[in-house]
Order: sequence, then C-alpha cells, then structure tokens
Amino acid sequence: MAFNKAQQLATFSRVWYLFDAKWQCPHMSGERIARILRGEHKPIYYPGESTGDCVIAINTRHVALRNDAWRSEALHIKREYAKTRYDIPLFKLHELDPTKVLHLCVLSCMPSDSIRRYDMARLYTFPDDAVPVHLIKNVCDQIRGSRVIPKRLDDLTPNDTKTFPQMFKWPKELVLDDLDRDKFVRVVPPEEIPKREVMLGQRAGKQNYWFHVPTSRHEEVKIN
Amino acid sequence: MVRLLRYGTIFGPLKDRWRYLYKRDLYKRRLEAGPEPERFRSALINWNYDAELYACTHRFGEKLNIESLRNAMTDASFLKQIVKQRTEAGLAATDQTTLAFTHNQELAKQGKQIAEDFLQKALHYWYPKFPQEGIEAITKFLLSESTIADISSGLGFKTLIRCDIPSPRPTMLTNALFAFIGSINENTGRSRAEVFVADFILTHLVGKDINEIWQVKNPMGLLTKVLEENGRQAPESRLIWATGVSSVLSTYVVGVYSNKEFLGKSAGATVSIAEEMAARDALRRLFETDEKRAQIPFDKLYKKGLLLDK
Amino acid sequence: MFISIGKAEINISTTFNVRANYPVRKFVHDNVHHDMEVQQLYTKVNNLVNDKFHQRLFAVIKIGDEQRKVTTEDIICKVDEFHPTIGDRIRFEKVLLVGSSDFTVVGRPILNPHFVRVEGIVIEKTLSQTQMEYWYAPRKKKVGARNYLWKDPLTMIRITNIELLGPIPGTNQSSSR
Amino acid sequence: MSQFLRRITSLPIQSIRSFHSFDEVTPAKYISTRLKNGVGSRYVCQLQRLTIQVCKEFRTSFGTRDWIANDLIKFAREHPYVVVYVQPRRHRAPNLVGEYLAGDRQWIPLSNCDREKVNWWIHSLLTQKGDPQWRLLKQMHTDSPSVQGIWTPFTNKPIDRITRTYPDKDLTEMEYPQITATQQIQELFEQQKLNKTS
Repeated sequence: MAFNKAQQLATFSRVWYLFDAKWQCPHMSGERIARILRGEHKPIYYPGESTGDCVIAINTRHVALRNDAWRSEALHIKREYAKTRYDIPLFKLHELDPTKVLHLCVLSCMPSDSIRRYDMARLYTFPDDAVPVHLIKNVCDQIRGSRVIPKRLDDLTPNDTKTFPQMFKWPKELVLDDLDRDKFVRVVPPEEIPKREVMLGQRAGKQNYWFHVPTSRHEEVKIN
Repeated sequence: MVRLLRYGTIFGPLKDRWRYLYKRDLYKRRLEAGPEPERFRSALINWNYDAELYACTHRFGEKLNIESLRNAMTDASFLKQIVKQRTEAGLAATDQTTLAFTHNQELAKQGKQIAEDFLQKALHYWYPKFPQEGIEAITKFLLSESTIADISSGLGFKTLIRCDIPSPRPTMLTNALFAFIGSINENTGRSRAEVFVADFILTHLVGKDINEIWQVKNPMGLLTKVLEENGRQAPESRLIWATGVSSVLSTYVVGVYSNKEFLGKSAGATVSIAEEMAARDALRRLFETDEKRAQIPFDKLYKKGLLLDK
Repeated sequence: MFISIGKAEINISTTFNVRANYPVRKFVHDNVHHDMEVQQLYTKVNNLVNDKFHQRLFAVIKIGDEQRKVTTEDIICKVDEFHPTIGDRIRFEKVLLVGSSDFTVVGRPILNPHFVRVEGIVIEKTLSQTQMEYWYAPRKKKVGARNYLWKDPLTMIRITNIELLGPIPGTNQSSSR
Repeated sequence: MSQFLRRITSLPIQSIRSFHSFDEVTPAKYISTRLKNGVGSRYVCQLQRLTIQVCKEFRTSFGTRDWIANDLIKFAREHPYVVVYVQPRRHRAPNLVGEYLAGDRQWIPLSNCDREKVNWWIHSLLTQKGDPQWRLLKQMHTDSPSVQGIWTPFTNKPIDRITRTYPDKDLTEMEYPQITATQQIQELFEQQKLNKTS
C-alpha cells in the first residue's frame, strides 16, 4: 500500500467519541456534538464532503436542564392535519424516551440542510451506561463536559458544612421556619381530584395534564 | 432575440439537404477507408533534416557538430533498409559504397554507461544511508526502456530519428537518447554529459517517491536486519490509535519502536496493513528518504564539488 | 516575533489570550530575551538552519497580491500581465514565512532578503480558457444583452530554489551580547 | 519580446455558438510540464517547428507578409532552437502551424492580422507548452504537498487515549473549570488566615 494512501486513510479516518451526559446541559453539549458530527472541528472540513465523526452519548437520562425547563419547555410538533398539534413538556417526553432530549438539542444545533439526516445518524444515544460492546470498542476519545458538575446538597458531609467559613452571624431573634408541615397534610379523597374531561377541537392537544402547563408563557405551576 | 428552431447535425445547423447528404457520404467513406496510414514526418514538404539537427543542437545548449548528431539519430534498422534497397536496385553487395554515417549502437552503449555511473554516484551522494540494492533498483527504473522512451519522445527525438517505420519503437528511442549523451561526451566532455543526465533523467524522480520505486517485499525483516547492523534491539510494534474498530471505516495507527525509541508509525485499515506500513515508514526515516528530506540539487551537484573527487 | 518548535510555541511578544475567559498559563514569562533556555532554542534553530542537505524548506510568497505556499520543484500560476518571458530567472522579494519540518520563522510582515532567498524560473506563458461574461439590460432596444469574451494571459513559474542565507535575524545579536 | 496584456482578444473564429460557457463541464486539467521542465539547470523551449503558410498576393495575408519581410530573420536569429518553414501558397488564407517537442500541433489562422498581431501570435506559440485553452482545476502544482506532515485527527491529541478504558472518569470534567463562588470564598478565607498568622 502506498504511503500517500496510508496518509489519506489517516487524515480522513472517522473518529469515535464518547460523551458522558450526566449532569450536563443538553443545549451546550448539543452545540459541541453537532460541531463534531458535521466535522467542523477538523481543518479538512468541507461542506460538500461528509467529514463528520461519530459520537456515543451515554447517561442521557441524567441530563440536567436549567431552572424549571423540564416543566416549562416543551416539544412543539406542528402538523397540518388536525389533532397532531402536540406540546409535549420535556419531563413527559423524558419519561417516554430518555434519549430524546439530547437528540433534539443536537438536532436544533445542526443547520437544517439535506445532509443533517446523515450526520445525525452518526449520533448514538443511550439512557444509561449500558452500551453494546461493538460500539464501545470503536470509541477512541471522550468529549469533555461543558459545565462544572455541582455537588448535591445531600452529598455534603457534616464536616464540609462545619469547615465552610462563616460569612456573617444570624441575629439572635431570628426564627427559622420551624413549622412542621407534615402535620397539616390532608390526603385528597379521589372523588375531589378533578377528572379530565375529554375535549376535542382546538384545545385537544393542549389539555392533557391536570395541572396547568403554560407552555408559551413562563408561569408558576400550581400543584395542589 | 427569437432563435429559429432548425434541425442540426454534428456538421452544424442543417441549411441545405444536398450538403448534409454529401457530408454524410464523405463521413461513411472515411469510416470504410479506415484511418490514414502513418507517414514519415520527413515525407511532408516542410521538412529540412539539416535545419532540424541544427535546431536540436541549440535546443539543449550543447555545442554538438551536426555529423555526430546525425550518427546519434540514425538507427541500425535504417542502415539495413538502405542496404536492402540497394540490393533490390541490383547493386552487388561488394561494390556498395560505404555510407557517410554509421548507426548509433556504440554511442548508445557509451551513453548508457555514463548515465549509469553518474546516477549511481548522484543517488549515493544524496542518499548516503540508502542501501545499495535500493540505489540499483532506482537506477534500473530510471534507465528502464519505458522511462527513457518517454524522456526521448519528450525531447522531440520521435521525428528526428531515422528508422524504417514512421513512429520509432521504444528501443530505438532509448538508443537515440543514449547515443545523444554519448555524442555530447565526445564533443564537449564527460562533465557536460553528466549535467545533461542530471537535468533530464535524474529529474524524472521529482514527482516520484524513492521508497516506492524500490519495492521491499518484507519491510519488517529488512528493518530487523538494519537495526541489528546499527546495534539496536529488534523492532516491536505497538498500537497507538484504533478508531471505529468494528465499523467499516476502521483505522489503526501502529508505531514501531526499538528499545522504547520511536522509529516510525503509519495508519492502515487493518492491524497487519498498519504494521507493515509502519515498518516501511520506519525504514524511510532510518534511510532519511522521507518527505522532509531536501530535494536533489540537480543543478548544484557539481557546484557542491562533491561528485568530482569520487 | 513568533518562533514555533514542533509542538511548543514560544510567543516572544507575550500577549494575554483575550478570547479565553480563564487564566491562560503563560508559556513564556515576560523578561525572556536573555534567559538561558531561549538561548539554547536560538542555537538549536540556527544549527537546523545551517544543515542544508536534509531540510526541505517551504515558504509563503506574495505574487500579484496572491499568497502562495511554495516548496522547491513546484509550479505556481500568475494570472495577469507578467513581464518576464520563458527562461527568465526571478527572485521573490515578498517572503512572508519560511519553514521546514522542525521550525517555522514568521516575518512581520516580510522576512529580510539577506536571510531568505526564493528563486523561480518562468516555464510557460499561455492564454487561459475563453471566459465569458453575460450582461443584460432590460428594455433596451438596440442591444439588450451582450457577451463579453476574453482570455487571460497566464504565466507558469517553477520554484527552483529556497535557501536560508544566514542565522535567523535578531537571534545572533542576543546570543552574542 | 515581452508579452503585454491582451485582455480583449479578437479570436479569429470566436463565435458564441462554439463557445461552451458551463464552467463545470468544460474540459479541465491540472498544471503540468513536459519532462519536469525548469527543474534542472536549463529550460527547454517546447516549440520545435513553426510553419507559416502565406499567400503572396491576397490582401488577407498582408500582415504575415510584412512580418516575414521585416521580423523573420531577427526572430530566427534570436531563437535558433526553432525551425521556421515559410510555405508560399497561392490564393490561400495565411496559417500558422506550431509543432511541439512532444508531438502536439497548434494551428492558428492569421487572416487579416497585422504585423504586430502576427508577431504576438507567434510569440504566444513560442512560449506555450503545446495544449493551451484548458480550464485549470488548481492554480498551482506541488509534488510535496506538506513538509511538516499532513494533519490527522491524532496529531494534536494526547497519546494516552488508547490506554484508557471508556467511559473514563477524569475525562468527564471540564478542561479549564471556572472558579465557582464557594471556591473563591474558601480561597479568601485561607488568605485571611495566612495574613492573620504572618
């Protein structure tokens, strides 16, 4: 085999990346993955050519979204036919398919031209660590996360809280919330829970949750 | 601008029917008659052999006299043809007058010898670490008939050579070029002939890779032999990279090391190919004939004064 | 001046990397000129420069306000008028960058002619293919559309020689001081 | 003779119909030379033979006749490596045929060209390689495209990737994590302690 053939094989080889999506923001990591799938991270990138690399995204179930994005953000599916207009909130979508959130973020970061389909086909998403052996063998590099993984409150050891420097002293007369809410819990009898009336027509797509999900506007979600 | 729609043919838009039929008939006759027989360039009117030879002497900046060039350009088959024509014309073999010119076999032998020596010297000087078999393989490739035939047809000897058939065969072309080198050697001296060889035969290597001309059957075996000579340990190959192992576009990058020192690396679709190419790459780096090697200074070989003393 | 050795880049004019919003480790601290480590770098690069036999050099050249990366034995094509005829040897003045496999010297903006010599020879002067420009002006009675045909004169130049004539400018003084 | 700018060329038989304007479809080539011309110490002019067919009487070859009368000797003396044949052909259009070393031929009709234009065409034949009018796919030609090594996905990657088993723990964090608020407070606290102790 000639030297230049070996060189061409090396230069145009398709590199397989692994991405651990635990605690990562799908939007920021979606931008990185889209760039790698299109091959724009290579100096030999050319729009006509498919110089993209493959990416295996794991732990997409543990993706972290900002603030109350799980509830307020939604997947809008608009079709011309009736009854196919859906506004699925992300938490519902996550239940249906844990890998879909990251997939949609990468899809939105890709320019919507004809080869997007083929580039997206090079993205393999898995909800947990379980990856088929023949795929994990291909991996040769790992994409680094795009945010610092925070420490959960229940992971804090009492030692940390003690050593953390005291910024200021609480005033003596301050009363922390010592109300014991469990006492005032009332179990709602089933007959009181509002039934979902089946509504047809324009409201059909929107009215499928017993709590109000303002998908377009940002409002407080009233949970009773 | 309204354009009339007209019938059209390969001869252009159809104006008159009789013209179209006439041309179609001519075309059919041509196909039946077959291509024109090949003719000697000297058969055409605008041909003057002395002027051509005079121009040829000036073309390459070599000061040759016309007679030696005429000898270099005449082929043995041309002389045979003359003798045959004379015998047909009834002249007995004895009283045929000797010709003013001779064929170019001896000059060709001389030229080939000069070219061979010079090429060996130049390659050995510029690639000192390259083994002798490699240099011989390269000189054999450079002096092979096909290469020399291309070179001489590129120098315009195709029409200048006098031989029995219109387009000279590769052997005639090679003889002509070597005879030309021999005649330079006679007229102006060996150094001038060697500069000619450097400018036209050695430059044939410009686009080519030395390591590919010399096909090494078993690169790893050769590598072990070379390392033993240098007193280093046997080569080991390690996998440096492997992507897409189970996919179709799999790439392995294998590196060759001896006693933890890096020798060479290369990529391949499978591990065996990558290893073999890595061995070739290691050889290339050991012999210092890889891309970062400077190009052969074709015109400065003598200015560097390195070839004269050898 | 910016000298890069293989992978490690020595940024002589140290500038804080504005784009990165994180503290960038400085490769080279400020008073760098007379440091011992940089002296070795200068001497190493100068030795590489003298070793003429084994280093294929490449250069970036500006010709007819186009920049070309050239090595020896390669052909560049200059499009428009170019005075020299076939067989003329040219020396290129505007050399922006010179390098080999181990070092790269970048001029700001061009390198000193006493340091670098890049020569070429004119091989061929031909005409380009026939190029056509179609022009259309609506509502014009006499001539509404026009085809403008031309051929550009092309000149092919082969690069014959790239040489470094001396040590890298600016490095020998500091070593001698 | 220097070849001055000739942007507007009145090509003898340049009709729109014969012109093919689709750039992608026109025949194209890469730059190449015969026999690595120019690499060695000498340059070989590719034009071998030049045949000028001219009519002594017709008006169309007036320029060709002027050129032959005035410039032919100077041209032949300047370029001894080119064989020039002059063919007087009665009542025919003037032509220029250039034959090149590699055997290519170029034919240029000279009807109604004046002496200066004939000279220009002859010099364009002289400086050519033999097959002009190609669309160039690339403006340059190199045999050694890269000296420092062509980029591969592995050039700028750390070498330890092959030894790791994926998913790898320490490759998941950010490469240059920003200093979070808690870390800043802890650093300030340590500094305060240091200042107090020192």
